[in-house]
Amino acid sequence: MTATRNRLALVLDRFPLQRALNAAILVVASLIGLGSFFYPFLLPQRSDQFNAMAHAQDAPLLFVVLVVLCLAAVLSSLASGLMNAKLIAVLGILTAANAVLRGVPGPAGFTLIFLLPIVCGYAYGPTFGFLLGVFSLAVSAFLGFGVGPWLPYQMFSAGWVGLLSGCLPRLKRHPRAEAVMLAIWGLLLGFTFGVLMNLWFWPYVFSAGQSEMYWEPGLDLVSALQRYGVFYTFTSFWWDLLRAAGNFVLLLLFAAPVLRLLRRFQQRFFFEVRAT
Amino acid sequence: MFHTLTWVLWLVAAVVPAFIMRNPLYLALLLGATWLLYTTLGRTTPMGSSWGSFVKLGVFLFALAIPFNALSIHIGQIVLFHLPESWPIIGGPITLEAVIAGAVSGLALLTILVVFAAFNAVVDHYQLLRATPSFLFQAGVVISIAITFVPQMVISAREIRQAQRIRGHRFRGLRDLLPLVIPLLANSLERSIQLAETMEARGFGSAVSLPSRRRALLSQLGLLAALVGVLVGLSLLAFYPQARVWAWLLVAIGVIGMLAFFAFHGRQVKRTRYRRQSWHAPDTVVAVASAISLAIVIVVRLTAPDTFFYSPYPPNSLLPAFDPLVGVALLLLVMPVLVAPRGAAREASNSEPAARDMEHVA
Amino acid sequence: MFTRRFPHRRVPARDSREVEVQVHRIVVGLGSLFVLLVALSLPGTAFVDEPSQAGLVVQFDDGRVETRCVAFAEKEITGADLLLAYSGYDIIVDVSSGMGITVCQIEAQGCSYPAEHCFCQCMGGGDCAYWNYFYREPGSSEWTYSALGAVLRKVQHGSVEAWVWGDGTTPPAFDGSFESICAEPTAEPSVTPAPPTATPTVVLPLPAATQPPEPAPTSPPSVTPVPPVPTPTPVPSSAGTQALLRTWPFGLMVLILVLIGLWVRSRRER
Amino acid sequence: MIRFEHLSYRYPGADATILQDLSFEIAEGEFLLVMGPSGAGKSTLLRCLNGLVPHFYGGTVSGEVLVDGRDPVALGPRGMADLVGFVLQDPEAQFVVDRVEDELAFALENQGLPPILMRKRVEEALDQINIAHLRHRSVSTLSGGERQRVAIAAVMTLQPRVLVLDEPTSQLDPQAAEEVLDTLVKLNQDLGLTIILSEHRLERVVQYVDRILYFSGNGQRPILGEPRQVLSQVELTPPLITLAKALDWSPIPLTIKEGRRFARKAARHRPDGNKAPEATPPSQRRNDQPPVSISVKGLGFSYNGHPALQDLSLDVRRGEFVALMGRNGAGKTTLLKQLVGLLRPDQGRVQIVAPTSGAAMDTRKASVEEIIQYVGYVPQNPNALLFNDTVRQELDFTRHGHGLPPGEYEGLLDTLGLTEYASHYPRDLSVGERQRVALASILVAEPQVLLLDEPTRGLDYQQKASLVAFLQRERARGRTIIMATHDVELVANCADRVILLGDGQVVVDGPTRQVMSESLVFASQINKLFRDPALLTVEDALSLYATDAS
Repeated sequence: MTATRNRLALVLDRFPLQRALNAAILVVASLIGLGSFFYPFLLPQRSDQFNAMAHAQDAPLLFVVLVVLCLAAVLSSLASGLMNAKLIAVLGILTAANAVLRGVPGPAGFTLIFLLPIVCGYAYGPTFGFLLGVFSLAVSAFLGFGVGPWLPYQMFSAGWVGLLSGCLPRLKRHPRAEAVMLAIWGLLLGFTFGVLMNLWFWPYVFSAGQSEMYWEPGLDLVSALQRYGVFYTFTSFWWDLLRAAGNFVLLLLFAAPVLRLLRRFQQRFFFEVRAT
Repeated sequence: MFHTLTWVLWLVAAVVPAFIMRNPLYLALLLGATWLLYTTLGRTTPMGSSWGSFVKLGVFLFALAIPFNALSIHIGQIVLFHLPESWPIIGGPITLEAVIAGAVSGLALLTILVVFAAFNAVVDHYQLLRATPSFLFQAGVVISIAITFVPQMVISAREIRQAQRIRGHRFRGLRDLLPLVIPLLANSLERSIQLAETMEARGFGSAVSLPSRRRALLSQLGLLAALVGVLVGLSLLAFYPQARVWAWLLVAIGVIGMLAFFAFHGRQVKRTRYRRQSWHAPDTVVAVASAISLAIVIVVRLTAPDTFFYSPYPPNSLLPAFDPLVGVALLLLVMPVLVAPRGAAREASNSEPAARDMEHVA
Repeated sequence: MFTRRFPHRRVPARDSREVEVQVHRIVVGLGSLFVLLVALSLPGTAFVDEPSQAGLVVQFDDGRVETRCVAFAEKEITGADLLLAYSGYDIIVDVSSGMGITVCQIEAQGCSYPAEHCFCQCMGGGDCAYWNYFYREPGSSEWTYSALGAVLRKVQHGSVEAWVWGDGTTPPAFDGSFESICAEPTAEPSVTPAPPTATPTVVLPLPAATQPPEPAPTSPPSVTPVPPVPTPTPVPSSAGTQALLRTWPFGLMVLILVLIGLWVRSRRER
Repeated sequence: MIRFEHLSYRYPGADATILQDLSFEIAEGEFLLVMGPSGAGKSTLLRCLNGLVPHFYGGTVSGEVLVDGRDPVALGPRGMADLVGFVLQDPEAQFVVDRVEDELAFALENQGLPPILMRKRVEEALDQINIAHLRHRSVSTLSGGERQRVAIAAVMTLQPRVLVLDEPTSQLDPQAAEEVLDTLVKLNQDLGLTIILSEHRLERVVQYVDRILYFSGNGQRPILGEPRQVLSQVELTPPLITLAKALDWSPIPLTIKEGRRFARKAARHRPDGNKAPEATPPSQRRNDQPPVSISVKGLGFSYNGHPALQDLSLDVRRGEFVALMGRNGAGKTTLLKQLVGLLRPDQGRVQIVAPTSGAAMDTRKASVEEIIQYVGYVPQNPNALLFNDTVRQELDFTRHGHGLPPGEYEGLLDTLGLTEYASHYPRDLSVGERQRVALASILVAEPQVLLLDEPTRGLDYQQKASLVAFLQRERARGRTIIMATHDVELVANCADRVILLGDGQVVVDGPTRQVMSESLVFASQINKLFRDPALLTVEDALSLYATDAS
């Protein structure tokens, strides 16, 4: 019997080279996805396309298509490593738990939806975090929250939440510092998520016109950002503030115990077989 | 009622115009058709419940768009009233054109949401899940597991809450969520080990004949190349507009490459489907109708898109243009209503365990 | 707000692109297969051997009418390109409307956007004057008021474009033909003595629905001929009655929807 | 069919081998029962049969297993899937798809079988297990027994020749367990399927099995042999066997029917001087009745429209040990939740009498926090309680919840045999230990009344015995105990009053001996054996029939 080492977060890939490839795929796809998020700022702007309006109207569709493709690409490339029943089971069940947590109404309407992707991403690694984030939203869409045009965007950004959390520095030694770090991280992500998620419908809320709060084809990035800033503060800043604060408090309180739990089980999933 | 594929086709045919049109007349038609679809087929299905929330959101955004637009856009000739110029952003003449423009873009958003809401209401999500393309089947399994476990977890969450209560646990602050969350997670993780065992024991994964290392790597490289192609193409567009054609070409090649990879990856999975949904004549009718509708919309978009756009601001007329051909295309989307067998909606309703159980959660 | 000044130059197609490169430094568009089709389907990039030509007529406030014969390399370009990239006029446009471009100023005439509003003379109240866009299909001798704007108009060899400073009611006071403008292949500006400004032949009573509060009618004469095929173009509001008539199919289709709805209901009750 | 050759196995990180040099064979079509205290290595052995050990758990293997000539250690679970079907303990953790029919097809889909064949296989499985009526149900709506049968069907679709089940009934109530075991017997007898089963409740299976493999744990080598010979060497056995051994009846009777013969013989010449124990327990005998501690009057309650309790009245006096019995859905758990105020009456009232002041507290008005000052409730599933990092912290949490300062728990932990686990992570403990931790974390608040819901679920004889001992001690201390259970022997051993619930109403309410001897279903083995109200437990019988009774 050959000696195999098996760790939850790493079972995704059979060869280091393939792991590198998967990572590369994930990164490139994420870049495209990010670009798609920012389409309002990135509209074609050339003399032979002065009818930017037409493209402005195609853009949302085109980018939804693009995002869906990228998601599929990432998932299927990771899937080649997803053959491990343990990983699938843990993913599936944690996803379910996340969906339930989303249903659990915390005080002041905090949702726990980000707790798991962040902490699991941190404990079990970026890829796991990414998948958990992606699947969590897919599942809650299947279970009554509904499939909406924003779904691919939500899935991607929730995936990034887990992904980035996996890239945080490991502070196993100092649990308290760990908790604080994750809490601040949650705060930041709370806002980032809001900013990203508002982008997709920004171009709809305002029609073409000389709005101070609206993107315009051919607007240079800086002023576009300024306008988006205005729009964002007007629309969802306060909501996101609440959510971010919620993340902060939750992680501050829960990060440590949940991490302890996850690491306990990580040991159970870790094994080695020795030839005899 | 209808085959999942049929519904997906319908969705595409309905979403494309909803996305690319800003002409209130078209949007109104699309909205009408979709609403009709929902009221006749979607109302009694378990997921019909999500319709409400979608529409609410849509109406909210619709209502949001009008004042924002009216207050911040001051061009047009039909002035309703003036706000003092000194006020930032909103100061200036408030024009009818601006109000209309706001309403139209709000309408566009509302339409998109309603289309999706109708889709959610009529499609059988369970079947939708079972129809995962085979190159994504592992993802499908993960989601299916999650959906299978959610109801049990809801129950055990309730158990946990009671168990803690009789230990004197009370809700004073967020911290008191801990005794509820941790056992839930711990139970989940314990179960996941057992589940993994059963899956292994039932030969999960023997379906995928893992390709030789070389082929695996090659296919991965191919995918990476395709993605890079798209990325480069797009950045070309961004920073080097002259190469437009080449850029688009790159994007196209990239996309095709991805699709090819999906196909290849799908072929690795030797996995059969137990229950194929049956495809009836009405399915064909609806599918064809949707295809035609989509084709018309795309062709018109490519050849004479003028009527897709609308702006009330001078020098344009307030009255939108209307192309009967496009109108017909949109009307075709009512087809499901016409050919659906009677009482179809009722059939659909007893076919979604996951969704039904989820209603306890919310 | 973002404006673009086009320097006074007589430029063949290729050089004008350089101008764009520096002008459009901003990050730009993504897209997908779908738009690729759009892009390729636009023959805008198919180069042909002998350059196409189009006539350009500009009528200023004082009634002065300038004509230029503009040569361009592509088989077909947008009216906007013709004016901005090839005409050689010094122009201020406002692209911020999201409706493609709005021409604010040609040479000295108009509003010096962004210093003042692009519709500075059309801000509700008082007379309304802005740069109106008319065109003539090749061979045709009738002016069409383009409500769609220059960005959606495709200019081919032999068509004549006109920009008129006014309230949209007056067609350009120029009834020469394309040949008369482009007699000699080189594109030399030829200024004709200003004739008295033409007055609208017919002015219809405006439909109440779109009656602007201002005295100034915002519409061209009803002599506007048939719109370009295959889709009807929206026409200025004074012709609202015809426009309404032209959208009767919409009413019909709404009716159809309603009927279907009733039929379904009756079927369910049965 | 199955051959073990010098198989040894050690878990990763463990210092001792859990399987030590096993060598034996199992014939085709055999029905083998694997028994022994939990943690002795039963499940490990079973997992060797399809390669889950070592492929899933790692560790070190030496020696060889061959199943029908195949080597699980080499092939791994996937390679064995079509030969060995494997069913687990927890009926809730075995499903991948939400619909029964698709769940059955899942394994086949993964094997890539053609749809036509799949259809056939699924139909066959549905009939073999006869769950065809469940085919369109969602697994989340199934009962525990149905789930286990679906799980069995789901592996049967692969048409394995060996079926391995790891305590499939330990989470089920008797009726459900009965269903599952009957299914297995049928499979074994009709299809000649080789079945290897680990199970606590010997009294139910022992008559069907061909051989028994006994793991005593603690390093001794397991005993394999005919049921009778194995049982004669095993100390923890069902009452019938225990009695038989005590009165050295041979051959050891495996069923009541067989036992009756000996019983009659024993009854004929029973040693004189032996007296049967009084038919009424001491508490009833005293004429000064202790004060009522819980009184229920005309209690009615319904879960969204479905009546669970109807016009139910009963009084429980201080120091009584009451057993609530009755089939599933009879309202046992609902009643317990009513008593602790988790549910509130729709009609009627529940009163808890404070032992000190004697003031009656009505659950409709009192808050849960007030009620739990006097009443402690141990739910069925200990996992619902445990979330702290150490046992000690669990106890602290309860004290804190009651507004008490963290105290010293040595006494409590000692009586529950948890002393050495005080600082362990509760979820690393065995089922029985978890059960006891849950018990401790309720008792630590010193409730006057203790409510237990199915306390013996998943426990083996050893753990049961220690639980019984503990409960009797608590009762002796004058604690009132109300226990909902299916476990007849447990009731026979410690309860002095049985309340039989049926359809949300009290069917029978009386002293244990009386109720048991009058009922056929809820009677202990010994009682069935002698049909004598005086005899419920082995002790009773011995006191009467033991030749050297003194």
